[in-house]
Amino acid sequence: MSTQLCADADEAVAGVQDGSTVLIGGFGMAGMPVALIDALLRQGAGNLTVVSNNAGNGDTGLAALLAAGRVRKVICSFPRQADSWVFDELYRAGKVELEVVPQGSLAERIRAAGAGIGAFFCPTAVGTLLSEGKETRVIDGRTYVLEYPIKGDVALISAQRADRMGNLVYRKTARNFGPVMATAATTVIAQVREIVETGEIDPETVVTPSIYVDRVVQEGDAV
Amino acid sequence: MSTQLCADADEAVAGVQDGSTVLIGGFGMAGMPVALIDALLRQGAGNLTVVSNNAGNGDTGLAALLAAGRVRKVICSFPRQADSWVFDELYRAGKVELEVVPQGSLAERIRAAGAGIGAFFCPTAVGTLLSEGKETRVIDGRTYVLEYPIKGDVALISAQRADRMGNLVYRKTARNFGPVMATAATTVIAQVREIVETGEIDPETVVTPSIYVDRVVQEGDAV
Amino acid sequence: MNPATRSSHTDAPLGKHDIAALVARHIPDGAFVNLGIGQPTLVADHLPPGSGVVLHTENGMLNMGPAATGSDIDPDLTNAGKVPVTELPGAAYFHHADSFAMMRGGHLDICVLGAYQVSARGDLANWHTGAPDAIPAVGGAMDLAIGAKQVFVVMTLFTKDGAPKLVKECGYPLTGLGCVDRVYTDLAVFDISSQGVSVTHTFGITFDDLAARLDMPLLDATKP
Amino acid sequence: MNPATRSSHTDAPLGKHDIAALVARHIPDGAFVNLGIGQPTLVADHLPPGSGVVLHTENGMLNMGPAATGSDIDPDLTNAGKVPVTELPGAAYFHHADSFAMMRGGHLDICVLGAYQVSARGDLANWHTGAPDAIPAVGGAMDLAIGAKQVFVVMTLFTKDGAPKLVKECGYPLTGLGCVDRVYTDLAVFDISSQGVSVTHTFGITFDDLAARLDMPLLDATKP
Repeated sequence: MSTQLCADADEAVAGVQDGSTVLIGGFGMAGMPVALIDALLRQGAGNLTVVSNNAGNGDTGLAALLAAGRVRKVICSFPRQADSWVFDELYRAGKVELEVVPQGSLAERIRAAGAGIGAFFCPTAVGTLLSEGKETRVIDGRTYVLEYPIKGDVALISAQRADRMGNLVYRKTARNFGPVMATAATTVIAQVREIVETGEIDPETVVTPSIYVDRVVQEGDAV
Repeated sequence: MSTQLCADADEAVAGVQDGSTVLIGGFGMAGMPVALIDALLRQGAGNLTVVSNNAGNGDTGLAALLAAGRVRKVICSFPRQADSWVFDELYRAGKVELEVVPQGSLAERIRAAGAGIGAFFCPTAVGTLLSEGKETRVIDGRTYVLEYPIKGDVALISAQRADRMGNLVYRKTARNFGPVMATAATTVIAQVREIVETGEIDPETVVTPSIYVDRVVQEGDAV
Repeated sequence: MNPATRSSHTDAPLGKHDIAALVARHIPDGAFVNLGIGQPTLVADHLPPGSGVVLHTENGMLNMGPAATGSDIDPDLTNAGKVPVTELPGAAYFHHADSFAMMRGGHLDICVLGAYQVSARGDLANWHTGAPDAIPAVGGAMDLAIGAKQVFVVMTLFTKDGAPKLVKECGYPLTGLGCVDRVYTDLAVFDISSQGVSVTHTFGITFDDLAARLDMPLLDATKP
Repeated sequence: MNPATRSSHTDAPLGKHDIAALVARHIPDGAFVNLGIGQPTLVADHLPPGSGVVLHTENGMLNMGPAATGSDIDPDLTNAGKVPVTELPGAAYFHHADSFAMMRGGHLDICVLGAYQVSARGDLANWHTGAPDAIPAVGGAMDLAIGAKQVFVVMTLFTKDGAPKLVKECGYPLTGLGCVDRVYTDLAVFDISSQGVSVTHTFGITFDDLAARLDMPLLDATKP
């Protein structure tokens, strides 16, 4: 259904339910939908499962959401960073669950959710702690681990530009998880630096077609 | 390794071995690498398995390859068309094998080969003739069929433009199977309408990065 | 669908353009829709301007426009039936794996397909006549059948020989299991759900006459 | 690698820049390469101009340029270590699923990684110290380990405490099984294949002294 253009980030994140699984784009700060995360903090939904590459940096954005006790579980590839003190403390205190997923398997599991794939045999993590308890199979002489889709109730992503229909283009490596997360959540919310008229984005260059995007909000130079 | 710019289509298809699996792009005539198929006919490789959406139209291109007896097996989604008389006759005479694959499963199986996925559970074709004998599994209440990758020895594709490094962009719905086939073959050969200097394609708009492309040949307005 | 639409009926069977027009009226504004090859294509001609309905073609495009004519014909721009088409503002192109991921992942609101047969459980048969000498060719039919949120079928209710095409069990090879939500025919419209088969519209036939000609229990939903 | 390169040795251990330079010399012209975070990044500084080596960064880019400085710093353009980088002509951007499909699908020629330990069978341990209070964080390490056609490891051969890091069996949690093809260290270079572990270069140590300090059979490939 048609993409909704929102007046501000608060309108964009309205209605997120307690207990939701929230996919959050970005790799470090590149592509991080900071304005939407801040709005989600104000919105108040709690008991969230957050799926993102990292587990928050510094004291803002995802780190602030964690600090406010809104996050029950984090699914990510790389929680521990120089500036991930908020997550580190909560994790050591047993106040947040953690599922570590190899970065490529994380991206592919999100893609699988968006692409209607029930599960897939993946060669990553075979023979490691991160495949313990998972089904394995030898196919054509190579061992694979069965991985399942990760689907979101909500995705918060950041893009460079939207047209009024909701087609998105990204900028440089800020693209990262945005396009796959946009395919894998019931409600996809994008903050963009610019909204242009429909027809102003070359159809050959659209990265996320409007079908995937539910709400768009312009948020200055948000990154 | 670096992409080779070829002087003509004959140079581009040199070395294709008897018994190869050849992925051929195109959907009908849009995106069909006609010059490369014609060159493959001259090149002479036989006993081929051809993977393509269709099984040839009229008397040229793939149909000519079939008529010359070079094709042992066709894997495709839609062999029967108004102008597929060459294939029809060979098939009815038992002179060519056929594996019919739903179009989306065909695309996803080719993608899986390119993406290092060992197999995937797909909801398409469950309970139909096309899943007979295939492993099924119920995941989260839905039934899926296990599908395996389709990998090529060679891919013949058509694109709009290459830079000298081998980055490719396509045009409109002629894009179709080209980008996935480019990921899934040992040797990827692209015919393009235009070759430009490296740096002249906007990095945001590259559809097939040069890493996937082994040989490029400019072939006029080949489609 | 509003109650007035649900209870509509006419005194005469619908022609294929009338069926297409009815389907078009039942597609919500702003829906993302795939129209199968053949009769379903006609639905596009009846979508009102400004409906915001976005057409998907599985060969890699969203916001497909009408068929191309004259100098607009571009061999690089066709629909799934390989007919030259046009592009509307806001269009997007993508490759085949992305296009079918979009479909398989349940992102299309509605897909409209033709059929040889539909069963009372919503099984669809539309790809193979089962004739022993037929060359099987499925294209995107199986992906479309299981991918869209709702699958609408358009077909005549009976074959030229008078055999019903809405049947207890499909005799033709199946395209998909339990995937059809609604069947639009010249004589009636049927909803298929876990409750069974409901007749929502009749055209030139009474519910009782319809029930007598079909070998399955029917629920009468023609009255508001 | 030509025989002269294979048999090279020096009278002193290599520093980390020397190791990086040696790895760079062993990367064929035109190769597609991913350099892991940390010490492997140094390899980029030693790739000769005109080598045509294309660097991949798993956060979605091919043909990455050197680190950005001053006004070239762009928060939208970083490498996998989140360091601002630049773009070279012929670059391409893609999303994370495409980037790791490229890696997992075996399209990268070489990946250079750091390591805590490598086993005689080529098992790699580089993501987790196994410390009970460590917060596990894998990033793209496991994908890189199993994805590239060849995996080169760069590390010191011994820990500060003198324990070998090339070992019979890894004690640290594994990143990947049997995935390492070559190990570049300050004291020697090792090839790992189904034939076993071969020493191809020594630096400031004799083959025999090396063999005495490592708990595994070693093949001497230092002589041409």
